[in-house]
Amino acid sequence: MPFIPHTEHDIARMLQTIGVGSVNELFDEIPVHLRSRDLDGIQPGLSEMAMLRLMSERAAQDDGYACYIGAGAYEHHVPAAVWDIATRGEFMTAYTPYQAEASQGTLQLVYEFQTMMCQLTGLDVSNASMYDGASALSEAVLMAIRGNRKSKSKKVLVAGSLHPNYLQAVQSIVVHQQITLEVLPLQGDVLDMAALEQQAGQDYAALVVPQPNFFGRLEDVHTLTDWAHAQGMLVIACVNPMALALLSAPGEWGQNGADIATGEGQPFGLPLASGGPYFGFLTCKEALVRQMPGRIIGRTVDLEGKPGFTLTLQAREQHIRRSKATSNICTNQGLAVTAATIYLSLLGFSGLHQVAQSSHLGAQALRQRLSQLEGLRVDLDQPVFHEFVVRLPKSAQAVVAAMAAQGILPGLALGEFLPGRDNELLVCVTETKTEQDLERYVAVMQSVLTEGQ
Amino acid sequence: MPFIPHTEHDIARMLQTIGVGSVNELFDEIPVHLRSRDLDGIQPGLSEMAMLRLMSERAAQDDGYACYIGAGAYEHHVPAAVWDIATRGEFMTAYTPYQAEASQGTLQLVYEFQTMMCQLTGLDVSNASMYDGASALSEAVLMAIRGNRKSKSKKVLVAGSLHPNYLQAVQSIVVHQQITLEVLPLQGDVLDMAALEQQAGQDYAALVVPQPNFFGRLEDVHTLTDWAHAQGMLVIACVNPMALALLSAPGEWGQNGADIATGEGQPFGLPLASGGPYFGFLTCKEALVRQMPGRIIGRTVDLEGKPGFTLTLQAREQHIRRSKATSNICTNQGLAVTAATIYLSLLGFSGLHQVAQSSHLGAQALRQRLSQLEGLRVDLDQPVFHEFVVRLPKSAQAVVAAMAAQGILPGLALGEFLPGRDNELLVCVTETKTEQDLERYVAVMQSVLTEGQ
Amino acid sequence: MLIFEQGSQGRGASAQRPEARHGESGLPANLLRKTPAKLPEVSELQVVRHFTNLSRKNFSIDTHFYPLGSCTMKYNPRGAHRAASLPGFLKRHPLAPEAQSQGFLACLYDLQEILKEVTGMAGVSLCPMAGAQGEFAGVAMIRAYHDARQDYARNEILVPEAAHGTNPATAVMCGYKVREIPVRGDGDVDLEALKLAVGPQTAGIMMTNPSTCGVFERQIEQIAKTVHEAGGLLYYDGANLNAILGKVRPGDMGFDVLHMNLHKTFATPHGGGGPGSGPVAVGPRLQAYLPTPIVGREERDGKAVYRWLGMDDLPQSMGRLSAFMGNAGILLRAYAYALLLGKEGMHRVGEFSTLNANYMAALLKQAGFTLAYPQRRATHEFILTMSPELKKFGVNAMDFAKRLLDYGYHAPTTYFPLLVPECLLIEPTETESIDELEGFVKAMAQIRAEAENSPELVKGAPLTQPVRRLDDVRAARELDVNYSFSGRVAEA
Amino acid sequence: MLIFEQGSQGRGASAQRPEARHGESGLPANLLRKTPAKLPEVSELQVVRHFTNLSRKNFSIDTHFYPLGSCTMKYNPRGAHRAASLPGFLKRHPLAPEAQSQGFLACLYDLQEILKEVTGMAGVSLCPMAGAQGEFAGVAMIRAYHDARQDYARNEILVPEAAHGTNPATAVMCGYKVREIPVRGDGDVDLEALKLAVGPQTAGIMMTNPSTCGVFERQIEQIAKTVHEAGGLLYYDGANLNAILGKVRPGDMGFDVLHMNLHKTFATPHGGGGPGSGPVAVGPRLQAYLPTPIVGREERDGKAVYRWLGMDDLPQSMGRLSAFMGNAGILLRAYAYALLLGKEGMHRVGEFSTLNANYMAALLKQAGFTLAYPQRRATHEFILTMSPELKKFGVNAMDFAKRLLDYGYHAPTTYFPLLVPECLLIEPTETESIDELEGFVKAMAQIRAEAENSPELVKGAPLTQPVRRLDDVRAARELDVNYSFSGRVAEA
Ligand SMILES: Cc1ncc(COP(=O)(O)O)c(C=O)c1O
Ligand SMILES: Cc1ncc(COP(=O)(O)O)c(C=O)c1O
Repeated sequence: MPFIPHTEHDIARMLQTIGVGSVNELFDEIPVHLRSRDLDGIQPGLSEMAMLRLMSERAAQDDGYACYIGAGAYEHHVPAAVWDIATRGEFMTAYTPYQAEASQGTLQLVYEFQTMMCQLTGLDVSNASMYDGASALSEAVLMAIRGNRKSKSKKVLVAGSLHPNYLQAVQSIVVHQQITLEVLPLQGDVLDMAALEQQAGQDYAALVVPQPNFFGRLEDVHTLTDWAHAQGMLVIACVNPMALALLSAPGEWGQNGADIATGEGQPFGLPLASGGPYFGFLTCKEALVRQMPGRIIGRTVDLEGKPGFTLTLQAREQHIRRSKATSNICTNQGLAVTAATIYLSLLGFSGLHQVAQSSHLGAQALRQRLSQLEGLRVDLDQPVFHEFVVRLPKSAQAVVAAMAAQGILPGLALGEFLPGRDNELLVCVTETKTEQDLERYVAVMQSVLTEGQ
Repeated sequence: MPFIPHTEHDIARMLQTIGVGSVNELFDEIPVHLRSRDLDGIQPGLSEMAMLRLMSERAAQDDGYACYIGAGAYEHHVPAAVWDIATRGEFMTAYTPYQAEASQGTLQLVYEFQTMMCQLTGLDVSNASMYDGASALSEAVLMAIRGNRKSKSKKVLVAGSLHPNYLQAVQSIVVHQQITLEVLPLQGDVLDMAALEQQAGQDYAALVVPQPNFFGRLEDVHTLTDWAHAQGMLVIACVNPMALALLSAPGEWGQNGADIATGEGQPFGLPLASGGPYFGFLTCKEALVRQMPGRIIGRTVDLEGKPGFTLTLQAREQHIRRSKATSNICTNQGLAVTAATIYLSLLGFSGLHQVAQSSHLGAQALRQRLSQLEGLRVDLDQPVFHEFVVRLPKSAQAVVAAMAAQGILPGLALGEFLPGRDNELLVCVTETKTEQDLERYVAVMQSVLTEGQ
Repeated sequence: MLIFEQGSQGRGASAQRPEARHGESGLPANLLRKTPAKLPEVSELQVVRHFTNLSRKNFSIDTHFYPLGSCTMKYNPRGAHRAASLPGFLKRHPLAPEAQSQGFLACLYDLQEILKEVTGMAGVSLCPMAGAQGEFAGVAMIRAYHDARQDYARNEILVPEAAHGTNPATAVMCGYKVREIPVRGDGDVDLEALKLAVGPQTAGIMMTNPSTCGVFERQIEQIAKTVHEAGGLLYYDGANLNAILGKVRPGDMGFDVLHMNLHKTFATPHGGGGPGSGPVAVGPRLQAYLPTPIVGREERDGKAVYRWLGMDDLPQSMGRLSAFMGNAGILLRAYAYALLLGKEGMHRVGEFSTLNANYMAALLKQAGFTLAYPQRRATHEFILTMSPELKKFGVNAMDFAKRLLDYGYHAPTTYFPLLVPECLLIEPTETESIDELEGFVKAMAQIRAEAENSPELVKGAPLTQPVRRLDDVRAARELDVNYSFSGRVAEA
Repeated sequence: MLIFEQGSQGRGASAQRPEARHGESGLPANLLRKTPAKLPEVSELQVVRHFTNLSRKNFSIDTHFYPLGSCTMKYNPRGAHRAASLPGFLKRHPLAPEAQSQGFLACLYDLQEILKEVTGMAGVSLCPMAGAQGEFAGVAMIRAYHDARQDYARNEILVPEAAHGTNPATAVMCGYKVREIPVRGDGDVDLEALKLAVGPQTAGIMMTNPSTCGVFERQIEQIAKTVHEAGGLLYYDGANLNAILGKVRPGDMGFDVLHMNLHKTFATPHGGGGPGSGPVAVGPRLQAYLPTPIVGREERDGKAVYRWLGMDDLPQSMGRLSAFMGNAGILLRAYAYALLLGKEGMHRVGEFSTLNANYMAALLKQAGFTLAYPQRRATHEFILTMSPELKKFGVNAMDFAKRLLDYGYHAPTTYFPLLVPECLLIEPTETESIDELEGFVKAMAQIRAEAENSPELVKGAPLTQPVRRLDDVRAARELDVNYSFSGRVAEA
């Protein structure tokens, strides 16, 4: 019996102690007619060997591509030490640290994580993680609405340059609380400042600013922040944390800094892995701490005065406050945070800076070269972090398919997300791509484009 | 500086404390003209990312074959838990357990390992490992010569059915001590009993008996053991430990059992990995314990009477006895033993039995089917464990190359080891091969054979 | 010592720095970062040693018996972890084209089918990233259902008082009011109270069955009937599915929608807080509202082809819950686990988790402890109340919990559910052997003896952990949640 | 508790059992096993928990500063481990055809070239599986060399008295007599004694430089000249190569043959006892005798092709040392490490390991400890003699070693080399930071204070480990090396 240690002899002894004749008797409070028959839709069990064989075959089917897709999930090198340590049984198979004395490892680690995220975002308080970038942004919106003392509005302004999947997720998560998201129009893939001015004077709880935005482009975060603050809104920064090694920290935006920063933690040591587990991070100014959803770890002392770590401000959480909690979140993304904390410790700020810089320069180099291919259009004037849009002379989906046949996933076909942009490709370069890789990309792109002619 | 934590500031402080002006000054006892110039033959250092990229490309070059080669290294399923645990830092990055109190983990584990090997081989004492099967056999030979009180001979009889690489290794290792190996002739891939009788009455220290032998065939170990004992020889069993789940334990051989058992531990949880690290095991009767080379762990008590484990009988070892030691071995194969101990704990005897049985039946099935292919010759009458010889209508090397082109390494071309046997292939089947795998093997073999016609 | 206290300016794990790339930065000066973040400046060895040693301060399934009620801390098969860590899975981008994703999609499709089968439901979405998000998706679907019927008056979700905190919190996130239903002394819902509570305002009820009282709700059919007749729907909180896996299916009990905690029932590791995965399953009435994406299967040229179903395919969907596909890696682990168990293995989960709990309950009773529901069968978990011990020895449930740590056992869940005073909610799971169960009971009996003879010892526990009992009040009052770098030294 | 004491008859980790295969066994009854082996009968969780917990009883580099002299316990890069664990490497059969092995062979070839470069030698064989086997191969080559010249009178190997035990043990395994050469008070070999000792009977000398006294042998050139003129060859025991990597090459010092301990100098993990790897390198005179196999490289059609060189290519080879290719996986790790360090990194190993040792020596001297060779530079390691502490406080080197464990530091090597009384051989390695070095010195000073004020405390150490000091005499007298299954219970 896989994973069940009971021998015949054990079972007999246990039944006798309980005072029943069979295991089935233990279910006698369940109406008989409700009990399950065979689960015919399920195959017989496999040995670990057979299971791994099957899974290896499946995994191999999808393997072997050089990936230039970004769009919210980025291929960075993950140091070997990260997961060697994160998957130690003591980290991987522990529960939420409710018994603090038996969980000091996890608790101290999360305290260190919180500190790192505060440092990176330039804000005061971090929680222990949300599910992912999109759900974290949803919670940031809810938090801003609860926390904005200047506004009673349940409306939030969102830059139209936000990742479309994020917008969808926020929408589904906040809609039932009568919250409205107003999407701001774009001008050439960044926020249209003129359109923004038209919202002046209206009552919104917050403005959501992505940086870099979905198209890899940079928003004028300082102006936006100051504008929103002048209108009495809170500012929610939705950032790629890797970009923060180069770009202004949310706490540095404008005169007073963004109020809340959030985003997807995946670039910090988490494999692409089909979208998860990743983690959403969430930091804010001290004034908003009681609106924070999720767990927060605090440092305190034990009864001998020795420092130690524990869950704190639990009166915000569902297990204490139930229907009055700041969120329903319970399980978060602890192990992903463990990996990220190890990653950040290994890289340090200067390592992170080098990764971000190499990614940025790689993207610069590729878009430069692509701009020289006939028929491609790339906007070289506009600053990007490590991702950029290329306009192709034909359907991006077709180009993706043709390049995939040569082992390259050249980017995201934008038409799948944004109607009318069928010929556009969103391309990402990180430090994992060498000069030769970029040359090959250009060569394959060229061959694919000429092929069709 | 990879792996070196010194900052400029640290270095300055350290030099000052030491009282020198530069790091180079610390080398001033070395004659100047001896100091190295640049190491021009070595490339500049790589980042972990670049190194792993290079190594991945190299590894991928050799990947993707279904392997039917055995010949001393066997593909068995390695449970995921084995190396997840064995590679925990505390096991992997510890040294030899000289400080027993700080090494109880490794020490207890090896005590458990010793017990398991004694159980499997049916003998009294095990050491903590030798380098591999071949070097372990060499030490067994040396041990037998030292330990045989009835014989002063420095000659040892070796079955000609021993793995040819083992024979070579033993030869190079024992030759300098004026030891002679006499190789016994074969009759149809097993020991020629008649030829053996001709050695009767001569003075040999020991007889080496492989089981199964190099050809996968079974020797008549009981008769051989009794014969050798009658001649005053010690018996050294060189066994595949996986086969011991089915086959007579060395301690059960003949009237009194083999005196020493040795072999390659690789089948117990170690990947093929190009030949190592594996480990050689070595067990013997109690009477021979003081002749044992290498480390032995004993159970004892601490000063409060609590049980604990420690290196014992160290007076056999080089670090104590120096030129009078039983062997020069110091570092052994500890981590491989760690993996094997976890493997054996997971499998238990009945799991081991199932693995051995599945391998045996798989080999039976494949040789049965191959015997039906035209032009192939297989000796179905002779019992084998999980490996057998097939005689092809053409060069085995050519067949190997042709099948490799279709993703199958069909076995070992015997001609490379045994002159004159160019058309013979040594084929191994383990539990990792499914029915479909075997069908595919037969189909590809057939296509390769007909191709050439 | 914190990692921040170990660094030295300019130190770093330089093998982790990518090769330098040359070229001109295209970033405008005003958008550049002004002050570097103070991240650790340590060597690779320091990082490895620091976090390895931190890990050693944790209890975990891999090191300790961990009978934390409601959390199903069972063995997390290393094989499932290996499967999900195969390079082909780790390297796949979430937005990779479908043609390059057939292996991954096939796994997800198969998992959907398996989950339908074990729950007895008609449709599954794997998106929710934990139990609570599953609850959110489920209740949002209930809302979508009523809305689609223009039944806007339903503004209330019923929740038994024993419910987990996520239930009421979720209802509120979905815009509902929460009404609590009392639980009777025998652990079952007060059916009469429920009948009085339902009405045209009832959107639905959220229930856990077995409930968090560790008993099976015997009136489940009447409850379903009552709620359904009032026009409400039934939500099944699957946190306790382990108790009945393969024995009785939520769909057969009358539930309309549910979530599963794969990080409980399907043995995916809990990671010291997460990640989890909370797929939702629905009956036919709610199928149109499932969150997206879902994996669909088609036959093309006689071959199975898998593809994403998104908002175009499911226009009434309650929407998207994450940027991509939820906790994909956890789904792969759960799928691997399901493959390992297979059809026969599913039954055994319910059977042996129940056997273990009942055995422990029987032994503890024999040892003089007080079961909260002595007249009931235990399910996969059960409750002790330590009120007698508190009265007799002045030693409470938390003291027992802390002292258990000294004996090498993780504590059961304490003070949940709220309605049983001084409660310990104990869940051994099916993967623990009789020896561990007996060892735990022995420790409990010894602690009881200590409580009698030297209560201060127990009240001062733990004594053998990295820290003694921590000052939670100070933690909240003098909030220190972010290292200040002002030179103060912690000696953790 | 032993794993054998946790089982229950019939229990097992059944997910690890292969699918049943049907068919008829072809094994003759008389060759079948009669009694099953008593292996553990435990669940997968029990296995994982047992061995995880055992590991937690170890000190290791990943958890503790481990300045074990002569053992070079430096950081073992996880990246190198990852590289060697790539599926393509793990799955490759040792006898796979060369055409299907080019990736692996390329790595080995490159490693051979790197090792030649850092040692200054003409040829390398990667076969030996540890230092001691490297020594064996080396001395066997010396013998082959003399034999080939029919110089059969040479039957003696010289060994300085400070030598590691494997040196004399190896010489004997190669059929030589051993003659020890005294070492002077300043740690260098007694050159006059050496001159008297050499002669036509001298096959060679085995030396470690820096020696195990932690000093560089300054007369190495005279020694080489002396031995060479007598017709002997020089063997270099590379255990201490870390001290001089990139600074001075054994080949340039006049050595004819050497081994390296890759598990020391090239940072491959020591695994709690092994595996290691001990490649040998030789000057031109011994190249023909290198052990096989070796990897050769050819150009075919302008492309590099790698192939095994065996006995056919090297008919004078001293032979084969293992069934296959030695500890291949360790070689891959060492190669990965070499790639990470690169040319610049090699120099730094010698420099910073030497800097660390000299710094520690200086601090310990300041703290009042007695260096064995105070007038000498430390190399990558150095020796303290605790004779003054023994005289003053009655506390010996072993007591200090055991007490260090309580302070969270692994003990240095004790009582080796034998010629320094009460010695502690301390090797910090280059991968430890100044903080660890200072922490260790502080602990030593504190223990010294304890030795003065409460010597019994130190003599009774360790106090915080899983066991107190163990009874080694009993271990040897009442030999218990194999669990008896007779029902006795250990409570380890
Ligand atoms: C009964 C019950 N419901 C819901 C949940 C919430 O699940 P999750 O933590 O995965 O969000 C839990 C988990 O603790 C639970 O025990
Ligand atoms: C100086 C010296 N020589 C030789 C050896 C033997 O090396 P190995 O243990 O790898 O056989 C050692 C290892 O301890 C050593 O320190």
